[in-house]
Amino acid sequence: MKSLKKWWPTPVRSLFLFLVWLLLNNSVEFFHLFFGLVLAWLIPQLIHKFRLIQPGMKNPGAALRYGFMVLWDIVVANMQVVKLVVGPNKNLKPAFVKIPLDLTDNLSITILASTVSLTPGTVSAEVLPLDVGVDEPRYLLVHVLDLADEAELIQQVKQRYEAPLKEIF
Amino acid sequence: MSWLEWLVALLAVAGSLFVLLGSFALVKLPDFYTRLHGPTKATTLGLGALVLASMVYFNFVKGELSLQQLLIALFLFITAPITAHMLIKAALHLKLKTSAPTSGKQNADL
Amino acid sequence: MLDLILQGCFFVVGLALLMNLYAAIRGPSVVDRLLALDTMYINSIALLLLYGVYLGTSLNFEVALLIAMLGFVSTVAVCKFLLRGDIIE
Amino acid sequence: MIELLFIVLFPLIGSLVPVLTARWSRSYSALATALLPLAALVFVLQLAPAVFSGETLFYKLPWVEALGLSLSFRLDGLSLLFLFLILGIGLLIILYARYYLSEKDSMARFYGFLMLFMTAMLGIVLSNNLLQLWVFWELTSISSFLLISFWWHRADARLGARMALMITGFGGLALLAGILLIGNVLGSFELDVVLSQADVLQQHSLYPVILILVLLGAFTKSAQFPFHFWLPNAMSAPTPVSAYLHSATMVKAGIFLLARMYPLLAGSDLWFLMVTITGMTTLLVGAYLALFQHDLKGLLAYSTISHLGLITLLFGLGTDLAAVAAIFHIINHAIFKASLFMAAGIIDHESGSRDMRKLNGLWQFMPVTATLAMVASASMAGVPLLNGFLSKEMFFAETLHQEVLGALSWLIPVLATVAATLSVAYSARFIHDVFFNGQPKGLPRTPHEPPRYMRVPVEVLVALCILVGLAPAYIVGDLLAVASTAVLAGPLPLYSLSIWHGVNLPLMMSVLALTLGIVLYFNRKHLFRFQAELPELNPLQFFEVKINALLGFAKKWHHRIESAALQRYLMWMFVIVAILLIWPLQQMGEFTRHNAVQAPDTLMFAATFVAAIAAIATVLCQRQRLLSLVMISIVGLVVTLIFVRFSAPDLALTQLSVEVVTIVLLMLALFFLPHKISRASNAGRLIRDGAIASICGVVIGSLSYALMLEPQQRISDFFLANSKIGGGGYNVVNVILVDFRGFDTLGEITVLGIAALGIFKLLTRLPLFRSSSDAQGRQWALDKHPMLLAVVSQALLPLALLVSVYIFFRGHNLPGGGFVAGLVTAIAIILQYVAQGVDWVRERLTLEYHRLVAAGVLISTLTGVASWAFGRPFLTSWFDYFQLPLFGEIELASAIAFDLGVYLTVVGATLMILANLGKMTTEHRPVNKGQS
Amino acid sequence: MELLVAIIIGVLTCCAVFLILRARTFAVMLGLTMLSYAVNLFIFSSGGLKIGVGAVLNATEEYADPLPQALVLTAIVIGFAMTAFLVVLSIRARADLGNDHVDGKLPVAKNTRQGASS
Amino acid sequence: MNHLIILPIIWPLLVALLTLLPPFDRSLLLRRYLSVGGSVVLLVFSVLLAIQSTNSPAQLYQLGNWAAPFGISLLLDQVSSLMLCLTAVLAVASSLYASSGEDEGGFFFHSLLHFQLMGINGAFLTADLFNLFVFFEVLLIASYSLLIHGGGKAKTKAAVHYVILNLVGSALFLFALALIYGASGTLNMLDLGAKVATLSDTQLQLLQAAVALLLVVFGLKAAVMPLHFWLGSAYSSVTPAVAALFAIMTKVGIYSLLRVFAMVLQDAGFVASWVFPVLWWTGLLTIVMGVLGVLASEDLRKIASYLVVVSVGTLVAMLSLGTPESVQALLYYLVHSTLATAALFLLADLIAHQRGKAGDRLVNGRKIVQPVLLGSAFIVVALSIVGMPPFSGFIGKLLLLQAVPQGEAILWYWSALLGSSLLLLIALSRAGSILFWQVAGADTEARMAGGRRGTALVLLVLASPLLSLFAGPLTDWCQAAAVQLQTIVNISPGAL
Ligand code: NA
Ligand code: NA
Repeated sequence: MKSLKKWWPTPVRSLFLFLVWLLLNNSVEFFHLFFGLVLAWLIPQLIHKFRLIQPGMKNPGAALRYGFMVLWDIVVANMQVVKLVVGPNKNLKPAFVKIPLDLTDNLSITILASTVSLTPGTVSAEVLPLDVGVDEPRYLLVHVLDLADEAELIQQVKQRYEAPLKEIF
Repeated sequence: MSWLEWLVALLAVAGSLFVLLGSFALVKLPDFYTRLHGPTKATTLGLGALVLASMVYFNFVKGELSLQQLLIALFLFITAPITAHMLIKAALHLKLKTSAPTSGKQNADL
Repeated sequence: MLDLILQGCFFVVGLALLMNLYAAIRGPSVVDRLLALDTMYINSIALLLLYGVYLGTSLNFEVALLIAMLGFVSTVAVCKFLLRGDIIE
Repeated sequence: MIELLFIVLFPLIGSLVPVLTARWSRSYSALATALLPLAALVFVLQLAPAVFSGETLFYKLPWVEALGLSLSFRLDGLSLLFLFLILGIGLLIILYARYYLSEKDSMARFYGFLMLFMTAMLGIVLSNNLLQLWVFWELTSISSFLLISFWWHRADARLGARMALMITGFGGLALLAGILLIGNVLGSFELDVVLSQADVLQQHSLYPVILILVLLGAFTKSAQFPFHFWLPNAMSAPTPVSAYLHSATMVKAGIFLLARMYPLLAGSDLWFLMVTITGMTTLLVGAYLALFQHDLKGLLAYSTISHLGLITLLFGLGTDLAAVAAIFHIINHAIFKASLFMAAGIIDHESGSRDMRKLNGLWQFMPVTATLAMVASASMAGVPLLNGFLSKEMFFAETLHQEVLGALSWLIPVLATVAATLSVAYSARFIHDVFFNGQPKGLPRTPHEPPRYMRVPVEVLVALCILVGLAPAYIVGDLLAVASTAVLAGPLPLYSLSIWHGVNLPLMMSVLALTLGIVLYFNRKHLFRFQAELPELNPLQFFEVKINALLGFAKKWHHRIESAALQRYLMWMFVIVAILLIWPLQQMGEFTRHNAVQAPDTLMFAATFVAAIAAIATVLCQRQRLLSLVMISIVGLVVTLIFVRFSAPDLALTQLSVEVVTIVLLMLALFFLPHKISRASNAGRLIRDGAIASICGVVIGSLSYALMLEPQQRISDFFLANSKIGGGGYNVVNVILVDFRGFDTLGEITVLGIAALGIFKLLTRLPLFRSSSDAQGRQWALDKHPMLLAVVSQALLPLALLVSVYIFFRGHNLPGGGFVAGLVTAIAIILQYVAQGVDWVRERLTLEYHRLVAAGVLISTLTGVASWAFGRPFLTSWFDYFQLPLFGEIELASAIAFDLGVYLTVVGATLMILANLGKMTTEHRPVNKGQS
Repeated sequence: MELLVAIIIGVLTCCAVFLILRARTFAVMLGLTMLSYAVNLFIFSSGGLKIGVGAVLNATEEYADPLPQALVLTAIVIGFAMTAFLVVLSIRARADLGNDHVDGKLPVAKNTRQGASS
Repeated sequence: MNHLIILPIIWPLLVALLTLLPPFDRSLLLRRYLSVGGSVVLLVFSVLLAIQSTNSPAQLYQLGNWAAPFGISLLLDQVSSLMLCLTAVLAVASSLYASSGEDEGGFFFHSLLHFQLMGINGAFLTADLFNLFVFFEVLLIASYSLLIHGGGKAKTKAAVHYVILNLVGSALFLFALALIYGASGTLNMLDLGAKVATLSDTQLQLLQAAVALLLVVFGLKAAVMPLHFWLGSAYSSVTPAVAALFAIMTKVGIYSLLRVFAMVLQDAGFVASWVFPVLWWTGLLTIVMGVLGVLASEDLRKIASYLVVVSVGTLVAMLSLGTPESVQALLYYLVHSTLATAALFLLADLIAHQRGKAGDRLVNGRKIVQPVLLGSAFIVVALSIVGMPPFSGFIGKLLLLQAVPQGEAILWYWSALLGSSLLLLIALSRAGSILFWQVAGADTEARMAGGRRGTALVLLVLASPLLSLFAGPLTDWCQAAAVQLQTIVNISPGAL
């Protein structure tokens, strides 16, 4: 197990690359499978120095669930956006909202921020404070297109997205 | 036209309309921060629909294996939030004006 | 029929492109224009996808893929420029 | 007759002798120098009997046949005469100079140049080819320049030399034109061919032009009025030089040319008029001005001018006897003038001055030299029993036998007498003013006789003056006869070389001149006073002023035309393009419609509209730079889409990736450039530029339209047919790039590599100029590397690499290839730079980019070289299919190796450019905090 | 179609020439970049405009002229190298000469408030 | 298959690449050996090619083994081999001269030098118009980088102008190539030459538009009035070894004009009707501009730069006569003038270093330490350039003068040539007189031109008397080259 880790330090990433390679080639011929494996092994080796230290994925199943949920939310969110965009501007109640974060590692914060940006009327503007690794709690500053209730929004983000992310990583 | 083709057509039309919506938001909404929502969401979704349309068309209507489009979607879903993030960062840095009813400006230090 | 619908879609996306152009010209800020440009990149991808279906060829998907990748890089670079002046530091 | 060649060659080799013997004692060095010219003289003496017996000797060596230029020598009477003068006097000068030159002067340099000069003179007189004659002619100008400027630390020597060079150089060019025209008309430059065709030439419509050009050459060289002024200013040369150049050689080259061309050019009315009038004017002007010189050498210089005028005049008269007289005077003048110059040099050398106002009563100090000088100047004055008298007598006689000026012909003998009178007067001045006339005034040192051997040359020459004067027929009769035969190219006229012809008109003229001359000298005060009232004209100053005026003129116009304004140069360029293009376009008239025109559609309308608006917007906001960058990106995007639209995905890929890199680059540049600038151009210029730009746009647009409508008969069918079978790839565009036209691609990646190297060079030691805030004066944000961006970027890196591998391999058969793959890789790495910073990447990527570039190009090159091993031309491709278990059929192709080189080069070059630029800005970045 | 492409080429050329005639290096760079767009389209169009037919064998019935495409590719790369050099050169010029005027010195008088120090 | 033909391109490329790779990129000394040795080998190759091309028909080298006109062809004839030899001589002198310190003034000197050689040789050898463009770009980008070698404001300033003008030029070149391809359907020079007769009227008009653009492009490269403005500041600001190498750069433009108009399109009616007249008058005006520049120059390097312009005008006007005699004269004069101006650039540097602060400016300066060497070199070079015997210049000028056909042309050309000779004589004698003789200040220790510098100078200076001494065979050779150039097109590419 340990030697496998040594020779193949990033299995998830490799798997991901392997799949992408097959997607790119639209093919499951042996030739492409073989090359895909080689590349999936080689490329992470080549650039392993570029990797930021990140926590490994604890729960792949949760990750998958999270992905589909986000996709669904995107569709739903867009329906709302249609309404907001087509309707008169004066009905909009834009706002900047600070969402306190429990997440600490950069990867999960990034995923959370991305999710927030893709879903209902919110765009991640900033992760505050800027410096990584300080003790003070971090916030996600988001811009909301139409804010009904600030507390509810914060609650929704934390429950719907932050919680599963804590599960995953 | 087979029902698959109708599906393609439906996805294509929906996708196009979302794309249009995103651009429309760009033109219509009052300030930069609100405009940003259009392209980040509507356009991305529109593109997702078009990717589906394309995949349905090639894989089922034409019967060729074609999955590359997924990569396009993948890329977009990864990058669009970051683009939006960088844009809004820049806007905040430039202290772009918000429209009148925006609340919580103090949060953004505007 | 599908062709006709697709042509309609072209028209819609073309309209979106023109709106982007309008937004790019109107501004008022640089970031607004940059946003318009970025949207234009993404709309171009839409156009390419539609065009691929229309012609029944997948020759142009790589172009779309690259637009997705490279549009991102250039938009990010301009933002970085606005923030720091120096994009590589 | 190879001896003819030796006569020229020996002194040429001789020019090296003084350099090689520079370490010897001065006497030995001088002696060694004299040996080779002496040998040449021996050759001449050896050949002389044949010439005296009427033969003409030839020697020819081919040189440049294309020019009709050969080393072609001829020795006839005229050449012989000059050979004697050049070599004889030359040897005397070598002896004389040994004593004249001081310890400080470089003997090697002096003798070296002198020998060169002698070579040139010998070459002129021995030439049987007009071009060759010209070659040596110019050599005399050059070597005399070096001799005149021998004392280069003196401003007058430098300037005098340059003036002489300019005047004689001018004449040389005119002569060249004349000679070339002669060659054009007569079809040869060989003298023996040319000289016999006087009739042909003189009938030709170009004859007047030729005559004028040749005479310009002769007159400038022999210092004829109005080109005479260089000669007195060449007197700043050491005296041996003056003695040589201005008695027997340099100035005589002009006279020699007149004599040489006499059979070819003389005989026409134009010749009579031009040569006679020039000669007469020079004779008078020279004699008149000689009288007023206070400088001993100046007097001799003007006297030389005058005597050259006399000889010219004689040639102008055109009678056979006049020509004989001219040749006789050439001899006599050379002898007495050389001795006079040397005497003047002795006086200068021993007394320290040449100013006749200071030099008085030298008779007491140097009686021998004085005697010699007096005899020589008597000869110059034309006193009977001396050689000068004889030729002057002949001259007078000839002035009486001409009708050149028609009714005014009587003027010539009268003016000749006047000139002779002046000549007597200045000769008298030379004798009386220097050797008598009281005591010396303020000389630097007490004069005394020169060293024994310094006087020998003068003695020899003065002896000759007397001998010729007493027994002309015996001493020079034969020489004169053969020389005259050569000049006249026919039978000699009857003449007598006796010293007494009875009391006749010429004798009366001589007597009159002698008497009046003495009278004039003693009443010279009046004349001096008159002359003093005339405005002083210093030729040197005049020359300098004129040259400066010329330079000033050139500067003014040069700066007016070359304003160092790029905008103007570019404007010219575009205007020329427009002018040159409008013309063929206009000829085209209506565009012929061979090709089916495709109906435009909505998308294309939209694209046109977007591109046009974005392009115009780029122009309009070019002063808000970031905006214009955004606008031009839109243009780039539309262009990409157009490529897709018209079936060129490869182009779209490349265009797109290049554009991103360009934008990143421009943004890096923007950091250093002013972000916003004020309006710099006025309305007029904007309108003008707008007009030029519009015309260019219309012209190029129309051309492209015309081009698209042309029927296609292209070589492309070959590519389509051979791409798969010959190049092993389905993507024809890629196969063209890596195979059919792989050589272009090799060049292209080389360009990219060189650009990277050049950019690296540009960035070294860049004195940075940076702003700590943006255009609005806002401080930069503090967040250097936004966290979200950093995380996503590093996640994208493997993905991007995978995509580039994919694009690389599919290139041969589908759109893609090494170039795009390389750019994708590079951009992915650049993204790391943007997201994480230089230091972060540098820790993780320790590549020497220039090596990567070199390795890339090298791989591509070696792929090409490898085909030599198979006996095929460079870059011959190879591919084959292999059946492997499990894998199935696999294609291997040399094109892959080639494309790998392309890939590496692109990655290396792009990173070298961008990363170094980025690094540069980071290393020197000032601390942001604490700045106002 | 042909006319529209020709119009694009014409407009791009026109704008490019106008930009190239400006006094600042940045405008000239923009102009040259735009001129290279025009050039690329020009070369490309010299092969005739084909819709829906690539230069990939077996992918379509008919083929576009591949040679101009290959030429444009070479031209794009070379143009990129040249532009990159000019960009860095203009940075160098700004650093060495203190301004971004193409002649290395700002025209005297008139507007003294020019962006030498931005 | 004669692979020697491609070596003048590949060899410098390999040398340039090796200088960038270990161990050469670590050691300046090794780079110098490689660079100078590489140049000498290049000279050997070039001489071998010249010998090969003498008295034998022109040879084509088909890259990638694709037949003309589909693949790219290289064309070796006497003209191209002459140019190769000339370039190689300059390369030896330049690399040698630079090896005594100049190459330390910035990165990659030797690499760039050899890249430059590759570009120049490629331009001389290629028979494909687009490939010519590529090699133009290779030599240009290398020249940009060499231009800024050593740093300094003057170089930067000159480089901005030079680069921008040439970028516009490159764009025009591409327009022209597209027009040529669109009109004739080919890019191969020989093929184009053969096809001209078959073109329709419209195609001919398009070709003329291309030709008009090519005139501007080549004119810019050759520095023909009014496209010569870049030259003065560029050539006078570069380091000496680079300047010496640049002496060939304008000749690339001339060579291209020669190839396209005297060879490829010689039978096209429009060449005689308007191209040659345009070249004739601009050539003559270029002489005037160059002479004005020489007279207006205040330092020797500027003078040398404008001498280049003068020679360009002289050559371009001669080119427009289009006869074998004129091409013969042109070839000889081209070789002579290139070597002479290159020598003058090196000489100017040596003089400048020995005259203290005065440098090569025409003001009083310190006494020159090596008056014999530098003085003789100056005399030889100056006489050569003015066209006075006995050095190569006069042979060149005589050939030029004699090549002009009877008629009005004689009046103009002779006046221009002889007039310019006189004015150059005035300018150069003034310059020499000031530089060598107007001494002020104390003598000092100055940099001696020994070893490498001296050898490089002597190599170039000696060329002049040698060209003159062997003018007979050389002019015959040029004549054969001229005849060959003008008859190649009549031979179909397949027959070569
Ligand atoms: Na930086
Ligand atoms: Na006196």
